[in-house]
Amino acid sequence: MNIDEVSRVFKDLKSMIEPEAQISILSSNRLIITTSTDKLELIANLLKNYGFDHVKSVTAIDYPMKNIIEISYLISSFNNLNLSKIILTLKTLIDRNKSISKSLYKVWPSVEFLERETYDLMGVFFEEHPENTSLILPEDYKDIRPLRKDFKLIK
Amino acid sequence: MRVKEEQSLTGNIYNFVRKIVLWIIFKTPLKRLRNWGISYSLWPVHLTTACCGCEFGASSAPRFDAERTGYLPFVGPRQTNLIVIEGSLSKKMANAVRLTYEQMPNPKYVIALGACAIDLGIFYDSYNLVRVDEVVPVDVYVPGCPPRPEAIIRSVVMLQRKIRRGG
Amino acid sequence: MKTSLSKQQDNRKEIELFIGPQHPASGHMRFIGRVDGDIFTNFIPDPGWVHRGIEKIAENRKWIQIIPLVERAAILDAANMNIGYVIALEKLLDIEPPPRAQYLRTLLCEINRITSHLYGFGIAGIMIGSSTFYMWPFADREPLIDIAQLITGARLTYSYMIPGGVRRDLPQGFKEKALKALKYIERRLNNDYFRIFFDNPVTKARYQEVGVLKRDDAIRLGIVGPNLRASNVKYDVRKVEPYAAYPELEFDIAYEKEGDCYARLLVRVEEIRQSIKIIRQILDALPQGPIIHKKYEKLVSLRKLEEYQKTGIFGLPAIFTVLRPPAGEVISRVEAARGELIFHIISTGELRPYRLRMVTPSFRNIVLFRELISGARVMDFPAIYGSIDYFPPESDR
Amino acid sequence: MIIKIINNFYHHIRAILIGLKYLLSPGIRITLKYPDELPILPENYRGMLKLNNELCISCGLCSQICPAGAINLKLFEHEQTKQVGRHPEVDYKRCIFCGFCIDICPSKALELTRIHDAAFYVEDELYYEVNRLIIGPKIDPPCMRSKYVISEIDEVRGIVYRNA
Repeated sequence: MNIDEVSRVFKDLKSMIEPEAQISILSSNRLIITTSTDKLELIANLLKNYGFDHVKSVTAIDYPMKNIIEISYLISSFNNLNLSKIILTLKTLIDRNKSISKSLYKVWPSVEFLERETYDLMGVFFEEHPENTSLILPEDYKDIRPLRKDFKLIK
Repeated sequence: MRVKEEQSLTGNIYNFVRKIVLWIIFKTPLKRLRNWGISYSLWPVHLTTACCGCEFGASSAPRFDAERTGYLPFVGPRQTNLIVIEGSLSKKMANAVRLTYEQMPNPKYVIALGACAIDLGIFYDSYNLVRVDEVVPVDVYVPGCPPRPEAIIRSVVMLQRKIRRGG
Repeated sequence: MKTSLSKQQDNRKEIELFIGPQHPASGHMRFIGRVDGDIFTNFIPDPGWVHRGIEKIAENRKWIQIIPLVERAAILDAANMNIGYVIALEKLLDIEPPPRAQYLRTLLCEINRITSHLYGFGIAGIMIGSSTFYMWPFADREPLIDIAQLITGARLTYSYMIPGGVRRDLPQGFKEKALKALKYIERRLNNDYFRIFFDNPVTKARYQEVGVLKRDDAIRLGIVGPNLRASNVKYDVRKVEPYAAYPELEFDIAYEKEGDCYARLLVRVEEIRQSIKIIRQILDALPQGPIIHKKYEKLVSLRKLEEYQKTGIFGLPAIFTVLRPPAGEVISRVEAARGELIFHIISTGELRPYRLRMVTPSFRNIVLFRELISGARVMDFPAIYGSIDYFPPESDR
Repeated sequence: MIIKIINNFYHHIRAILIGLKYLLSPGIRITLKYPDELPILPENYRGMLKLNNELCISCGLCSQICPAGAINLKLFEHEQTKQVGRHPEVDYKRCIFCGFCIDICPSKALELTRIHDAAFYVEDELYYEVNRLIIGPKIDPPCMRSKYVISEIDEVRGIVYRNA
């Protein structure tokens, strides 16, 4: 993928999503969009209409010092071969104590199990997700969710 | 065997017969015959707990063919007498293993396969694993990650020897 | 008798059917299905029985120690798990391995892809009751496993790739042995397998038009790997974002149009053929040169360097125990045997990663169980499960 | 319709014939009769470890790189040479046979043995102290009449075994 095409996609997206979100180029095939939680679904819909048709990963990263959890959706395309060379990161920051976010299930059904896993291992509750129940851990798991930084492994 | 004389002469025939039968089964060459029989009909239950199951599969496949030793993976716990714990055992699965073990008829044996089963191996600080020792008693330990199919057959041969020596 | 039966039918209720966790197939996994007659009205996969917490444990390990750790997610497919992580780590360290190392990596990945698909065939065969087709692929894996063992020194868990290159060069006389094994597997695949299984009317009756996944559904659900390509989506990471030596090699994307179970098997057959083609090209065009980045070559002890020049076994330099990649965020994607594997790694410049996210292909394919088996007959379940080639430890991590 | 039936019949017969062919030709078995035939693995197979304590420089790199935390260092004095050093002990309860310790050892004190088929009755036997590590793993062949074979890759049969 040459850099021209990425910058073309970048310009398209920039005109589309600003000023609700910020977009930046990370490298020749990486774009990052940062937005707030309540605008997430809006941006996601725009991206879907542009041609990004599935989610590859939902990564939640815990920053206890800043008291936030960062959720990144890695988004790409199967249909459009030009877009499939790009991995777009849709980032949002949520409060660590409340840890409630908006589910993107209505936009991309492929997030279903990824978000459920994030709920299970990181303890982020996704509103409007069809099934916010434990997936991997035992059903009666009561402890701190293991991927949080204050969950310490015993050596 | 010490059967008291008055017991054999007076009353409690049931107890007497029971003792005689137990003596015949457990203290005479019959016991050897029984152990010999068990040792060549080990039927492990199909309970593939984790990734060492690939090598468990390979050991039953044509290259190694563990069936030659009289060992055939089978489905239901009621028809089997051996559990092979293949690799790591998660907390969720430990319950299932214990249940399976309790459903199996006596005598029953356990082989712990791989570092994860013996002492959690590379996952030594994992939050979701338990040692096999804490769940069921283990007869033979096989190191490796995963152990080679040869080692699996060796563990079966060793278990047979243990059974023939008197379990 | 008749009346009672019909009465029963009138008050017919749905029955809840639990399958597993005691080994429904390759590894354990539980399914909760609702059955009406012999048709599943609802089917819920319940994974997590092999969860070991690799993502959390990785935060507690040094960078180099994670190489064997991520392999344990799918030891059938260790080389592809390995290369995904190593590529991510190399992006952080900003180094590029020499061409010979790239070719060797590709070689091992393709061998591993073949063995992994053969394993999948074996499981698919035993699930629909064809025990011959369990035995044959499992036996035919062995020559290829022996080949991989010659390169790496282990049967399944290779830990072969390290940042900057690979650990060992090829042993002497490797090419002849590898070509023999390829010829063997090619003959078996093209003649014997088709005769006994793929062309067999029994197989076709079980697999054709069962568990159809349409193209739009596959994209909507984010399916990956052979399952996606069987639904007529030509997406292969090896073409989309070529890594290792793939840009220089010639191969086609295997795909089918129907999207049923049979198509999913045929895609794998075609992938094995393409892998054989790739391995042949690699063996012919293997470039000479070092197998490790020159930055690390100087860092090993003299004794080890001598050994490296003599036998081609490169020792790890001591700096690997205190490897500190600069802070940053990287994503790597590779095509593992079961589909696209993603590593998303956050580094803060410490001895250990801050967060390692590993999205395995089986985890993304898990939704297929619900989508394909809801509405299918009970005895289609083994056929569909076998054709998905699902590996629970890979999914649960 | 009739063509389909004939076609199906043909494929059934073909499947049976190919099955019979492999059933009846005894030359194509690839089974390694394990307890009787012991395989000799290729050089550099990553089996159990052996320590050459005279070469060990007590750097501790092996213990630092071990991904499973299976190597501990212990102060050890050799009986004859009276050499003192912190030498590694291997805990096979955890060892995953990745071979990192051998590759990182700067003085080649740790070496590979090709022993791979160990199994133990007692858990404590899996812990190899320095003394046992110097001697190396002593694993008896599983039965008295075992012979050693080398496996080779063959074009026709897949794998053949040759007496060593």
